[in-house]
Amino acid sequence: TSLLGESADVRISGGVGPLPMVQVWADMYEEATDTVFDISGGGTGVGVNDLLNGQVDVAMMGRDPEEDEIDQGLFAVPMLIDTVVGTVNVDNPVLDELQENGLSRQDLEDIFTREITNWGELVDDDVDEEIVVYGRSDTSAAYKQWGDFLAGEDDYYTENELENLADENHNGDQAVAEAIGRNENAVSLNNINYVYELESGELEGDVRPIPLDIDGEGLSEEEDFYETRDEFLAAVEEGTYPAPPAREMYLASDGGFEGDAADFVEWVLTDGQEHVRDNGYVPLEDDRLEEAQNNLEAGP
Amino acid sequence: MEGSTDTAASEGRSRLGRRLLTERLSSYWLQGAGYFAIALFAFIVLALLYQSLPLLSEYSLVQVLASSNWNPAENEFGFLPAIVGTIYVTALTMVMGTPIAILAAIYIAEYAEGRTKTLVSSFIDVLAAIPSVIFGLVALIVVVPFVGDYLAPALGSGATGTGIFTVSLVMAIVVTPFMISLAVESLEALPDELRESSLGVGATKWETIRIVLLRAAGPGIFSAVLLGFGRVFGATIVPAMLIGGQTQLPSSPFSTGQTLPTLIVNDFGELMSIPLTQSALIFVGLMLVVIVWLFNFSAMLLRRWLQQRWQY
Amino acid sequence: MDRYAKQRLFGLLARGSAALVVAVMVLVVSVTIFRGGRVLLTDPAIAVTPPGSRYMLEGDGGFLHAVLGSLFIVVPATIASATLAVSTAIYLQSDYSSERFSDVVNMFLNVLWGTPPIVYGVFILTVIIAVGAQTSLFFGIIAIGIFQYPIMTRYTDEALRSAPDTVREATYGLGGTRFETALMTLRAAMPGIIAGIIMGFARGIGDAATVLFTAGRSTRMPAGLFEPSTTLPVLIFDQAMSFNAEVRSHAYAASFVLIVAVLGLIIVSKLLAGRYARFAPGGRNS
Amino acid sequence: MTDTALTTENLAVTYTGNREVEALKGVSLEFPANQLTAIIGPSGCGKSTLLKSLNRLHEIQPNVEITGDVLLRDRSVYNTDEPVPELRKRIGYVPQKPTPLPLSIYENVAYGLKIHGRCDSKDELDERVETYLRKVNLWDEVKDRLDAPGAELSTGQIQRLCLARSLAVEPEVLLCDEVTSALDPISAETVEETLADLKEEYTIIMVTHSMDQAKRLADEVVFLYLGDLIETNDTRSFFENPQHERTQQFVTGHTAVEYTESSEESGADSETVPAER
Amino acid sequence: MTDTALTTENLAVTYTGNREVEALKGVSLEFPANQLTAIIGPSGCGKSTLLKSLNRLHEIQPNVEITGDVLLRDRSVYNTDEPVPELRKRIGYVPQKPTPLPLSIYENVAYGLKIHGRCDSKDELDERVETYLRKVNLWDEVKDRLDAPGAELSTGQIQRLCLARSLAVEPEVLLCDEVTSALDPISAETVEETLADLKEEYTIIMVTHSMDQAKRLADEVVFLYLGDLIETNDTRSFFENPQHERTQQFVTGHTAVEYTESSEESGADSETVPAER
Ligand SMILES: Nc1ncnc2c1ncn2[C@@H]1O[C@H](COP(=O)(O)OP(=O)(O)OP(=O)(O)O)[C@@H](O)[C@H]1O
Ligand SMILES: Nc1ncnc2c1ncn2[C@@H]1O[C@H](COP(=O)(O)OP(=O)(O)OP(=O)(O)O)[C@@H](O)[C@H]1O
Ligand SMILES: [Mg+2]
Ligand SMILES: [Mg+2]
Repeated sequence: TSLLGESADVRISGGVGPLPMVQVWADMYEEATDTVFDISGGGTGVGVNDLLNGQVDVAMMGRDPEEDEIDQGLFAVPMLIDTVVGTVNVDNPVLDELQENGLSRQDLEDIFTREITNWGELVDDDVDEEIVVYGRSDTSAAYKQWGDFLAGEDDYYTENELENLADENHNGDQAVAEAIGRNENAVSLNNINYVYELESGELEGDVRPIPLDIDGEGLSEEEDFYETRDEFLAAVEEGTYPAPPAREMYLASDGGFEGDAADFVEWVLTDGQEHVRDNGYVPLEDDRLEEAQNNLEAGP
Repeated sequence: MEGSTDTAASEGRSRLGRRLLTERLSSYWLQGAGYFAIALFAFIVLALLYQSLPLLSEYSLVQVLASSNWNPAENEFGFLPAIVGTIYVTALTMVMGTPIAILAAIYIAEYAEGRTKTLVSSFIDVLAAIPSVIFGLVALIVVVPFVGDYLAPALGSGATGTGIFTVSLVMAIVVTPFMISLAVESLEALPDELRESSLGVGATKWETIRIVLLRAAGPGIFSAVLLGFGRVFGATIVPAMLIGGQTQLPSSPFSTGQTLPTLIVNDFGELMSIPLTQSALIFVGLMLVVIVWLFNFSAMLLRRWLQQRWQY
Repeated sequence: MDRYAKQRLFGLLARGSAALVVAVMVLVVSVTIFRGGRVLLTDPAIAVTPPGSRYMLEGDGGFLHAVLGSLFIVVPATIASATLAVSTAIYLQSDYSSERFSDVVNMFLNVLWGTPPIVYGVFILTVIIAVGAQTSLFFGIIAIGIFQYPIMTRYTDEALRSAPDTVREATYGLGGTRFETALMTLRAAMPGIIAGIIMGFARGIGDAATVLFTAGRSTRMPAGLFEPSTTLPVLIFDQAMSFNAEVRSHAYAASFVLIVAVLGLIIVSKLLAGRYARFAPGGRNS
Repeated sequence: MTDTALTTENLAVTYTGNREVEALKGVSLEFPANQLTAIIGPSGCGKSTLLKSLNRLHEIQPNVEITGDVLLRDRSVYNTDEPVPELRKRIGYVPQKPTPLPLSIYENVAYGLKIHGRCDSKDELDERVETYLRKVNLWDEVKDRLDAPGAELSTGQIQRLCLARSLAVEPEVLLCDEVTSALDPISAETVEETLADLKEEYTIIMVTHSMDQAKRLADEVVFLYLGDLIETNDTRSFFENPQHERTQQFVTGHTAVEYTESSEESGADSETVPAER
Repeated sequence: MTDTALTTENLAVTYTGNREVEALKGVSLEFPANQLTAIIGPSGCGKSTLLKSLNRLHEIQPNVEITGDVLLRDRSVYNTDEPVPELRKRIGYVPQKPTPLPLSIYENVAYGLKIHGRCDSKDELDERVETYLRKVNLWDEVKDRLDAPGAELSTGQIQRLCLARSLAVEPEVLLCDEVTSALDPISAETVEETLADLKEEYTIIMVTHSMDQAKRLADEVVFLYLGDLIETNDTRSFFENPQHERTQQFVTGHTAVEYTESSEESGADSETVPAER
């Protein structure tokens, strides 16, 4: 049943976050194996819904599966890591300081919860500029992860709490990036594709990452990997950059992958991982990858 | 000879039979089509109502309408922020758009002549036909920076440019051409005697327009404004692109926010697989239909009343 | 302020408002044409190239899928919806139904006309969920069709009402059946009907809210009636938010295509209406 | 020659719209075959109503009630199984306002033929169209542009086109409602000539407001007044020796003022006003 | 009594729309003060155009060109610094179709007073409204419903309301364009009576198509034909002894047929037709 092409062997739908990467994978796989794909976006919810209705074989998920969904038979394996980093304007009054010393999780928590409201308070400098905090709007998985990260271990801020605290919230990464790009005193969070130039992997736009001072003792050599995307991605992959704010994205099935879909997912978790980094995402860490492969094998 | 007329007659009869059959069949089809509008409306309302039941059985209507806490992941469904946002956007848009639309309509109907008139009205027709997503796109590079870099700072706000005010400004641009062409129509339908009567007792052109023509065309202009109102109220794409999508009670005209339609756009795709959220968002659709319906109904009554009052 | 100063002031305001509206229109169209035209001129192929595998990431390939998606959705939707709309409008005329019935139906049509497009999208989505189907070209057609239906019905109804009654009388007088008479009235009202249908077409091809959740937001070529697809407005909506300037530029190129299509439709409508107007009773003498 | 084509039996028509109007109050009449009968009377007296009720055309309006009957060659027009379209084919109607169908000139004439399936081949159709266009003296004027829209003809030509269109389905009776009133004097004359030719072959029933026209064309005259039949007679007796006072008033009044009426109708075209005097 | 209120000097008006129409071809006239002058002539001869050009009302239409001049008491209406509304206050106009403004009965009359700031207090306004409604014989009919929309009155009442509205601003000259032609005979008579009363105080210039009306009401008659002034004279001489052949034709033609014209206009209201005979 097809108007223009062959009918699909594997049908995928879901979130627009992971869509670009899955698209690339599918094309590669299609070339190698003649498996025909059919992919559409629309949102993670749409994908899961299609999946549970038996309309697609695989759902792409930009967020963790919800209880409700797992109860309905959803079985998800992680496929890659999407990375979020704190961002400021390129002309931020204390950018040099930030790049020198980074900010600790506590600093960021204080900023996003409005304990600290002036850039001058953060650094020993006579800067007197109010900090403007931009948040993301609802249903943003990245924002949720960010909340988990800010609160420290075993605790979290909900998106609502963060939204309430922010000066403004924006719908989507691009909107946030543009807002940051227009305000020297703004701080927010972005997916790294909105920070580094996709082609060159350099910092070229108006947005700069905030280096994360993990040990709270200033930015050590090891912690200073924000110059280029490749460096950064490597750090995420090694786990030097913590998760959260990095987070996993999933491929999901209704009660276990089957047939061509199973083969494809298996390929994603093996050979497919090698192509992740070229496209601005982070491959799964080795042990997490192994766990995922085992999970896939074992099924739900 | 006799035989040939016979066959001709019987052929004529069978042809007539065919025509009458066509007549009967077509009338069934047309009748079906005639009832389709009612059936469609009923079906839409029932389908939306049915799908809203899960939410309505969990929460009371007052609870969801009066709560400002929107957090689907935690099963908190407060529509108040989106409702307030919708009202905010609609009111601001109408405040900005209506006077301009009416004035421009007055220009076209009462001032412009000849080529200028043709030119301006065809410009406005074109403007009315441009898809709203294009307005959203152009606004992203024109209006957002303008509001964020000039207007908001000038008014002492630190807004970035996306938000309720920007949406209202763009929606005003989207709806004015509709309002204009309808208002022009009703102004032009007025008999010249009205103008002559008023001018003939020494009224100025403006007095004639304000006191006589605007009243006489009042019901028509009122409909035009209502139509614009309806379009702003249900506008989806422009707000989705420009409003910022934050489900909080807006604190100022420049702050980001959410309208009922953008709530659907922003949350449906991500969360529709969670049953209660799905129901909540479909309920938003139901609310939109019901409001439009109430609105149309009261508008009809009001219009009748105006027509009574301002007949000529 | 004396009366004459007021009159001058309001004259100026009226002129100013009209000038403002025209200026805005020139701005919008020229930004679209300039930005979109520039993109299309440097790489005209993107309008006729299928999207590559890295389309979402870096605009690899083009947006032929959205162009085709728009055509495959809006053309059938317009045809189906116009058929239904014209039939409804015929039924609402006095030959077929009482004044009361047509008043009632018109009231429902008004409500449908005012219903926000996103509601049609949600409605069709509930249908999709209920029947356990996937978003697809087919449901996009249904959603757009429903969206166009009240628009086209209202225009057709008005056109039929303003067709001269004498055409009816003449056709009946020749022994025409009710249906044959209705067809003749339809021809007499053709310019208005065409304007209405093209209006519906233009609204349909420009609308994103109805198809956002019904057609699928696919990033590939449309593969079949029950496969996901996308349309130009949805593409613009999606691409406008991309991090990649290259991808964002496609949104402008797509807008250019869309605006040219809509302007084209308006011109076609004027031409067609003119053609039929020659046949309308009193064509030359009116 | 004196057999009866159409008979009305106590025909009464009431419009039951907003306010009730008794347009015809029981009219019994006989229309002789192959003659031209003119119906005259002041405005609103029920002329058009009578004419339309003869082939049930009034039924296309809502809120009309009718009692009595009409007989076409002894068969009832109202109590019959015959489908109404078939009936109207036999009793044709030409409306007051010259109205081309939204078709080409050719198709206008061919329309009735086509719906009634009168012609099997294109050639036959062509031939018939020519025949009827000739019959109304229009052929020479339009033969080079048969594909042009009917609406592009002049009003007088359109009225003749309407006649041709009605004749083409070969009705037994032709009803004409003030067919010349919308025409300028010259066109009106041409149409009158056409009607004069046609009355040899057809039974024609014509409403007119012009006494002169009735005198010139009609064999019989029917005078209606406020829904009542006042008088009917052959034309000569009717005008020379009217039986009723009302008839006399009406007839003398109208013949005297004929020219002003047409001047009012042709509107701004004022040159004709005193010229005829 | 014989001083001149309004003078036209070689007044010519051309409509330059799609096709060029010379509606007035250079008309020089004097309208005596405190008299009623009737303008007559066939349809399209330029009566309305002349009337409107007297207070520049034609200017609300696009594509009109005017040459010559109009003098109001020796001051030019066209070459003046006076704003046009002030001028129109002095030369009032009542349109042909009875047109209430979309206001209440009271406000219709008060409209002119208000915009010209004639009245300082509500009481004064009330008083004036009453005065003018009495002047047109409407007061008794409407005094209990002054707040009702003007449009709720009958056509004849509306026409008198329009007169009152124009009179309220106290014009020196009143232009009336066929003010009775849209009225039924009884209303027309009432309005005529009103005009007859008013001509004592005002200079009235009235277009009419009824010779009888002109005879009854006018002091002077002006006859236009195709944009040219044919003849002007006092009423008695004009009708009894027309100087031009055209005038004679027109006058005799029209007086004879007066009743049919009104029957045409009142449409279905046919009872009046032969009754007058
Ligand atoms: N559809 C209708 N509804 C109500 N009343 C009607 C309708 N048609 C005609 N009438 C009334 O019926 C009466 C007769 O009308 P009819 O049209 O037959 O008159 P007529 O003699 O043809 O007049 P005319 O010479 O003006 O054409 C009139 O009083 C008219 O107002
Ligand atoms: N706005 C206009 N544009 C073009 N021509 C016009 C316009 N108004 C009037 N005319 C033409 O000017 C001529 C005079 O018109 P006017 O209305 O003055 O005649 P009238 O004597 O008042 O006729 P009636 O008795 O029918 O009212 C007519 O030929 C008319 O067609
Ligand atoms: Mg009639
Ligand atoms: Mg006039």
